[in-house]
This record gives sequence, structure tokens and C-alpha cells, in this order.
Amino acid sequence: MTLPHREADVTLPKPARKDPHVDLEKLDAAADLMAINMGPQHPSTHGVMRIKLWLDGEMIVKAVPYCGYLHRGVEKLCERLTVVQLTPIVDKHDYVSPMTNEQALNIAFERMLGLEVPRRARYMRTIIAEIQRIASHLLWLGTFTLDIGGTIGGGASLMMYTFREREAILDVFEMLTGARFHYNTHTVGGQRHDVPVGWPAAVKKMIDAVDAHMPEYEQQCYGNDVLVLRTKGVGVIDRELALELGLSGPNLRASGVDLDLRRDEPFSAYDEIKVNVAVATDGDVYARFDVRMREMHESIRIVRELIDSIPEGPICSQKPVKVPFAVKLPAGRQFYTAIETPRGELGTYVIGGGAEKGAAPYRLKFRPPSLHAMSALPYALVGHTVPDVVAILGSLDPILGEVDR
Amino acid sequence: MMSPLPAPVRAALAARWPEVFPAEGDLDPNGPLVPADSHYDLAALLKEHGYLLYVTVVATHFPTPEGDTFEVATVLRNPSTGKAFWWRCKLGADPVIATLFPLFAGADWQEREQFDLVGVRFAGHPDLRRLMLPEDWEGHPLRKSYAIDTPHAPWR
Amino acid sequence: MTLNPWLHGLVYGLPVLLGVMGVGALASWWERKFSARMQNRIGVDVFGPFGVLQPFADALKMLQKEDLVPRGADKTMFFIAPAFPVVLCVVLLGVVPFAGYWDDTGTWAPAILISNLDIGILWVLSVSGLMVFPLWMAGWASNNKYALLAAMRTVAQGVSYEIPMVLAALVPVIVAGDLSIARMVAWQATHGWMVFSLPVVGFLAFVLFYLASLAEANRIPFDIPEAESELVAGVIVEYTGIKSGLFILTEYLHTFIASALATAMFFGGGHMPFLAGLPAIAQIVLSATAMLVKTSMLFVSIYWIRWSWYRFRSDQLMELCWYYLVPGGLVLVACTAVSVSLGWV
Amino acid sequence: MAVDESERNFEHPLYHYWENMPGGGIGMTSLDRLLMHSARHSLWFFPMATSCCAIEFMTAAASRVDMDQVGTIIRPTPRHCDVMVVAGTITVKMAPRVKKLWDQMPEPKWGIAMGSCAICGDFYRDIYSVVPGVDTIIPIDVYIPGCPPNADQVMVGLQRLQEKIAAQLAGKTIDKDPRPPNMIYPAIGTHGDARQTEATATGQLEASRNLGYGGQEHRVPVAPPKPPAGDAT
Repeated sequence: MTLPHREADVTLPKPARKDPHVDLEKLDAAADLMAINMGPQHPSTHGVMRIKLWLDGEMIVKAVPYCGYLHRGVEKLCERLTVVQLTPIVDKHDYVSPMTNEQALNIAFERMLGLEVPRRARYMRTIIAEIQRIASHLLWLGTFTLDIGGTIGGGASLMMYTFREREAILDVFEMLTGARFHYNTHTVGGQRHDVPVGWPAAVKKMIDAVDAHMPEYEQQCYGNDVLVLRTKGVGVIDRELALELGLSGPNLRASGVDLDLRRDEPFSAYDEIKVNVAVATDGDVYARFDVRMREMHESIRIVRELIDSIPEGPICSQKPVKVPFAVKLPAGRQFYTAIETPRGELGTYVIGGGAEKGAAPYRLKFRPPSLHAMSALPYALVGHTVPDVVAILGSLDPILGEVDR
Repeated sequence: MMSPLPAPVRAALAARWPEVFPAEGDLDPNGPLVPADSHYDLAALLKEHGYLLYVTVVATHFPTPEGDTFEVATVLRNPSTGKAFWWRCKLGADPVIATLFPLFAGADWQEREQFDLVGVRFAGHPDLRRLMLPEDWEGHPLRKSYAIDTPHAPWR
Repeated sequence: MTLNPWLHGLVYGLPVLLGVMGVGALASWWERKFSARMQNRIGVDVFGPFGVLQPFADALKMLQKEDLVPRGADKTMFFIAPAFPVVLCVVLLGVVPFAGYWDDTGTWAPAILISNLDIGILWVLSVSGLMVFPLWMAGWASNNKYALLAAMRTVAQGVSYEIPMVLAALVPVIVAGDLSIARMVAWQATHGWMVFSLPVVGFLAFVLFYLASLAEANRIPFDIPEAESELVAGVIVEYTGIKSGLFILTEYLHTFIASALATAMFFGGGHMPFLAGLPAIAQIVLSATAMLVKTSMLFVSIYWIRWSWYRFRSDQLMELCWYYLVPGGLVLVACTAVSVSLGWV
Repeated sequence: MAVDESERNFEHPLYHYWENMPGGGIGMTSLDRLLMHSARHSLWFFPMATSCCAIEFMTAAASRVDMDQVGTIIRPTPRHCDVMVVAGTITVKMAPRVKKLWDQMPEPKWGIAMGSCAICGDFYRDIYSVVPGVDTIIPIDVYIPGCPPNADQVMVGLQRLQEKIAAQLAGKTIDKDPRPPNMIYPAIGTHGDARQTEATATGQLEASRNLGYGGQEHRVPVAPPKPPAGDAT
């Protein structure tokens, strides 16, 4: 091994695909491009991100996204908190689906330590994850149509309807955990809060309400010619590019890759049930929209299937869940694992044996699906017009808390 | 989770790097340690064998009494089987490693992030700028020598 | 009856102007209530009974706001641009007959009408064609790229949709054989409303006129010039206080006027059956009510569409205009001309 | 960052014209009351929505709570708005933008800090890239604590703001709202304090700015932080 080697030693081949780092100087000088800045505070950037667009008329010649306006240094913070203290921190990453964030982190620790999770807790986790997926996709649907339909227009109406269902879901979570938004209910080895009396009935009632309203949404979206016109053939990400970029979840499945970690690397109780994976092949905005809508149906089915069969038993395999030093990570052990969240593969790379006598991780790296989705923007935007920017961005569904961490 | 490599991939790797990937037995559960020179070639070989999905890259700072060392772990996933694989490269005090951008477009932003936060440079990267922090920021926050509350004007 | 022109303006103009301003203010309250009901909400509810004073609160608040002119803006243009659309809207109103009655000779005479122009339709079309200029001025003078993009879209859209609008307006002109809106209403009072008297073609012409008016008034699904989700707030992105308020008021006025014009041209204006024989005053009051009801129904439908549809992309909008509406309008005009010359109408 | 924020008693020229009109002073009181009522019933919000609190802010605008009842509209451009709602963590990279957007809003304007991240940075307050409280860069009138606050609490904060506006426009002097208890003050003072003014005056806020135009950005060298005068922290 020769260390260190220098930049000059490295000669790499040119990538075969079109490079988005196009030098504008080499373009036709008479093109007279206009640079326009979307963000960091823009109604349709889903948080604080910025895209710099070079426009020829309204046609996008080059797009450069910038992120980091919400960089809160969480990975640094994680290095000085113990494993048990980390759960409420990761709630704030993907703030649209906090439950799956907690789950990803704790499943990573459990798999690293080889801890067994009781069956009851695994069932609860599965149900929670699927309800959270519905809530997250509902919010996505609302904001997506808000982007296409306008904040003063039909999109706003649909957003209000989706929030009606989302409120019902948050009520169910509040019943379970006592919190409305950031739950802190998962822990290493299981759950903190047991199923309260009447919770399954409440979940069934909520699921019935959501299922009853699904045709309403489908009629407003599939049945709306303007939405179909705006989304078909726009923002195409082909299969190869999607894989190279590391897209995951609905974005990847919309590009024709049949990969779902719920089925391929089962966590919680997904090994006991069958998950029908929704796949589309076009890779455009419509395909991503379609995949998410079908996933909501699938989630409703899974919740219905599991809610009556929650087994009896303990909810956590670890005894003192509230002692911060209860769990220690083996020093020097490195481990990567991932679960499927509503946005895709949320991975956690852990190196054990850090501060607090080994109870804190030495290094914790999250693999956020939204960051990969955002890195598709320079490829997907070029050649489209300004109105397509919001449609493409909305269809990729990035959550900036997760992108920037 | 590290899952066993399929036999053809294992054979190809063993033929190329016999000291890292022995033909028999388990691999290092922490991820096999590959020479930094072979980083790009290994990724290219894995991509040929179906590891098409770029998952992530993780750089870590290990301060030692002899001087700083760095480790860069790269994770790839095979979309047809859904199984992930990762390997590590050890770097010295002046960390430079080949970029994977020609193979995987997603490496662009991931490597920029690791450059920003840890300070590992990726040779051959077309646009190696800071991703998260302002471009005039000093230091790399995820190095162990960087205090979490490092002063920054005017707030602390 | 000939009055002093100044007195004429005062007697007829002021009530109409104030009434329409009131309608504009009321429309903004009503739209907020209407959209709220569509969205399971309550809507404005605190200021005044059912929140009906909310538009006045907004207007008074806007009056108090600081007046900012962005650095690098064209100050003169930036200042005068908000005044123009209001003036144009009021000018448009001058030729719309708001009521009518059967006079002694048995013809339908217009009543609440500021000026019975012989070329009313031409006036309306040309003035509403001018409407793009203040928006372009505002967009250009703001020194803001979003405003500039919005202004470019406004001009492209306004100029394009002018053509189907003219073609749709030609249908009643050919049928009634007159360019005056008041006499067009009189024709409809004797021969039946335009949408019915000319089977199918009359209705299609109305639909064409309605779509073109939606686009001219920048309403969803044709509201790409103000497209909040991509262009933040369109041409008014840099305007503060009452200046932005004037633009917002103009949108309501323009929509209202478009509805009133469509009513006058296709739905018989103030005409309603069973009026003949009543005293003139009663006829005027009843026909003004009829006009208001018809206009309001069109107005409501515009907002119904607004709060349930999504918006087109700019190129799709142009495609719709040049590929479908303009040829369709030409066919309609040809059909009308043929049926009139064959004496079918 | 060019606007001097110390002058918060903005008076519209309308008042001036009215007073100089013959007999204008008679209507002054009733005009005042009218304007006061209209201003507090027509608060248009500019959502400075960065993170989790933004979702709860959307919930406050959605049908269960319906912020529109009291006449608030959410407008995406600062030029039309009266109240800036800072919902979420503000980072060092974002802070100059927040300040700029605040400066772009026309007077009279008010600020709401929603959520503990905006108020004091919450558990991120020690991290290198986080601003420990948005009140270090813009004046804040109402604090809504919570992580995130419920939608109902947003309405309570809105009512508190309406009370303050009524008092402010009626000419009463109102005390600045303090930060909620146990929300730690940063080493640098909040907006209006001497040390914060000094930091602004010496261009340190300017220094942390990143224009980031593809490598040709305008860079200002970072000045070392000045030791606080006469303060041990």
C-alpha cells in the first residue's frame, strides 16, 4: 500500500453519460442566458434549498442545486450522545416520517449488536411504519398538487383534504405515544410505549376513513387532464441513471427497478407478510406519482392485515430502556444497514466505540434518500421549462431536514 | 448488512486481490480493507458484476499518536438481489482517493459532502466544492480535532 | 334625454363605479368564504359579521404599509403601472348595459348604461387588449427576474387569447348584425338568448368566449402569469402595500367584467321574460337583478374552476390556443355566417 | 443588512397628510382606531419555514385550525407580508438570507419565532453551524415555544401578537417579550443589545455570508470574533 498518493497520479476515464457540469463559456455566446435563483426561500422548494437555473427563454440550459441551508451538524452531535439518547435526535431528520427514522437507527444498532426484538414490538413497528408511510405520502400528495395547482387554486384544496386524513393519523400516533409530531417511541431492543386500550380499533377506524377518501384523491389526480398533461414525459430519469445516482424508494421503482428493502432485506415483521411492490417503468413525474399512490393502497392493506394479529408478549428485550449507558457498541466494529422509509433506503453506517465509555458511536453516517433524490436534479431539469421545475422537484419528494441533517 | 458475495464475484475478486479476498472463508465483517490504489478498479469490477446501485460513501477520521489516518468506506448494492456490499480504504494524513464519479453519477454529491465534512479529497472529481457549509468555512467539522462548538462569528 | 356630459358622468358613472368597487371588495370576501367551504374550513369569520368587513381591513392595512421601491427599479413606470389596470377596468364598464326595459314602441331599451357606444364590442376588445401593458410595465419596471418572466408570459398569453376572444365575439355580432352591446341585448330580447337562438354554435361560441376570458383575466387553469408556486407572485412580486392591492382588486374587477360581458352577449343581458306591461321602474329593477344574478353565476363558476383545477404549463397554454381555440373559432364564425346568410337564424 | 433596525416606530405619511388637512385632527382618534383594527385583523404571514415547525405551521393553516378565520393569508413574497414567522432551525448559512428577507418586508412588520429551534437553537444550539436563536439577527415580538408547537399554540401566539399590535398602534409603550424560561441566552445578546449591534456594525454578519456563485463568489475574510466587553461568558 502506497500512502499517500497524489491527485496527479490518478487518471480516470471520462463518464459515458452527459456530464451536468457543463461549462457555460463553451456554449454559444449569443445564447444570452438568464440566470435565475430559486430559493433558498421559495414557496415550492419544500424547505430551504436553492436551485440556480440558467435559462434560454424559459428553457433550462443548466441547473445547479445548492443545499446545506439546514445543516445542523447532527452527525457531530451523535458522536457525543449515547445510543439510547439518539432516538429523539433523528426524529428531526425526515420530519415528515419521524417514526421510520427512529426505526432505521434502532434497527441498525440491534443488528449490529445481534439483539433480538420481541415479536410484539416487531408487529407494532411494522404497523407504525406503514401508517407513517400513508401520512408521509399524503403530505407529499398535498404539496405536490400544491406545486402543480398553485397555492391559490385546486392544489390548495387537495392539500386541505390530505391534511384532514393526516390529522387523523397524527391523532392515532398521539394516542400511542403521547406526542403529536416527534415521538421518541422506538428504542434499542423494542418499543417504549405499549399498545393502549382501544388503539387497534382507533387505527381501524382511521384506516377506513383514509381508504374511503382514496377514490376522491384518485379522481382529483388521475381524472384531472391538466395534471396528467403536466406530468407525463416530464423529468425522465432512466433506469441506469437512477441506479447510478443511488435513488431509492418510489423514485427508483418509478424508473423500473424492482427493489424494495421491505421485501429484499426484511426488517421488523416484513418477513412474515407479503409486500406487493409497485413498479413503473417510465421514470417520469407521472410514474413517480403513480407509484406513490399505489403504495398508499398497499400500506392500507398491510395495516388492515396486521392490526388484528398483534401477538402478546413483551415489547422490549432490553430491561432498563431509560438508562443512557444501557447499550454499548463494540469498539472498532463497522456496520452498514438500511431500511425502507417512505422516501427510500435510509441507511445507517455505524462505527462503534466512541465517547461516553463506548456508549456513543464513534462515527454515525446517515444515508439519506432525499440527498440522492436531490442530486438527480441537474440531470432531470435540463431541457425543461420553469413550471416543470416545481413538478419534478415535487415528484422527487426531498425533505430538506434529511438532505442537510 | 454484509451478505456473502455470489460465487462468480468472489472468484473474480480473489483472482485480482488474493490477499484481501481469499477464495475461501468469511470476509472481514467490518468490510474488507482494500488498498487505496485499487479503490476505483474494485468499484468498476463490482459494477460489472451487477452492483449497480450506488449507496453511499463514508469517510472517517482516526487520530493516532503517529498522525492522522482516514478510512473511506463505500457501499454498493445489487438491485437484482437487493444485497449490499461495502469495503474500506485506509488513507494517510493527507487523504486523497480516486473519485467514483465516472462510474456512478451519485458519487458527485456524496463525495462533495465527505470532502466538506471530513476533508478527504477525491481526485478526478469534476466539481469538488463544499456541499453543506458556506464556501468560506474553515475546517472540516467531522474531524475529531474539530470542537463541536468551534467559534464562528458572530454567534459564538 | 340629453344631459350635460359632466352631469351624465356623475349621475350614471359614480353609482356604477362605486357599485363595482363594492362588488370587487365583496368578491374577495366571498371568494375566501367560498374556497374555505370547498376545503372544509370556515374562512374569514372574525372581522365583521361572517368576516364580511375583511376586504376593508385588508385595504386599510395596505394603505398603512410602507411604500418600497426596489433598488434598480424604473421609478416612474413602477409608480404608474398599478393605476392603469383599474382605469382600464372602469373604462370597460362604460359600455356594459346593466338593465333595460320595454319602451313605448315595444323595443328593448338599455337603462343603466354610461355610454351607448355604436362600436361597443370593438371598444371592449381593444381596451381589454390594452390590459397587458400595465402588467408588462409592472414586470419590467420591478427589476426582478420573476416579475420579468411573468410579464413575458402575460404578454404572450394576452396577445394569443385575444384572437379566440375576438372570434367568439364575432358570432353574436354577425347574428345580431350590430356592434353595439346594448342593441345586441335588444336583439336577444326579441329573438331569444344567443346561446339558444343559434343552436350548438351559440353555445360553443359562449364556451370559447368564456375560456378566452379566463385566460385574459389570468384565472386558473390559465393563471401562469401569476403562478405563485413557480414565480412567487408574478408581476406583483415587488409591489408593497396598496399598489399590490390595486393589482389584486383589478383581478376581481376584470373577472367580474368578463362575466358581465359574457352575460350581455350570450345570455340576454338584463332581459328576462314576463317583464312586458310592468311599470318602467319595476322593469329596470327586475332586469338589473336578473343581470346581476346571471353575472354572479358565471362569476361563481370561474371561482369554482379556480379552486378545483390545476394550472397548465406555458407551452401547453399556447398549444391549446393556437391548435384548438383559434381554428375552432374560425369554424364557428364560418358556421354562423353560413347560417345567417341562409336565413336559418 | 443595510437597514437600521433601531427605528421601529415607523409612521406612515398618511398620518402626516391627514393631520395637515383642515380639520384633520378631529378625525385622528377614530382614524387611529380604524387603522389599528384593520391592521391587527389582516396579518399576512411570510413563512420563513425551514424545518419541522413548517409542517405544523401548514397544519395551522389547514382545515382543523384554519388560520384564515382571523384574516391571515400566507404569501410567498416578503413584500406583501406583515409578519415573518420563523419556523425552524436557522443555520449560519441561512442567517444572512433571513436578515435580507426581513429587510425586504415593508414596515410596519412583526416577527414570530415558532419552535424552540428558532427561539434558542434547542439541542442544536452548541453546534458549529446553528444560530442560537433567531432573535440574535431580527427583532422578535412573540415567542411560541414547543418542539414543534401545536397548531393551536400558533393561534395563541397570533392572539398575543394581535394584542401587542393593538397596544403598539394605540401609542402605548410595550415591553419586549422575553425569551421563554429555560431557553438559554447565547453569548451574544439578542437583537438590540449593545453587543449584537456591535457585531452587526463591524460587518461580522456580512462576513458569514455565502453567495456561492459557482466558484466565483464574493468572499469576505472572516474577522475573528471580538471578545465581549465586560462579560465573562
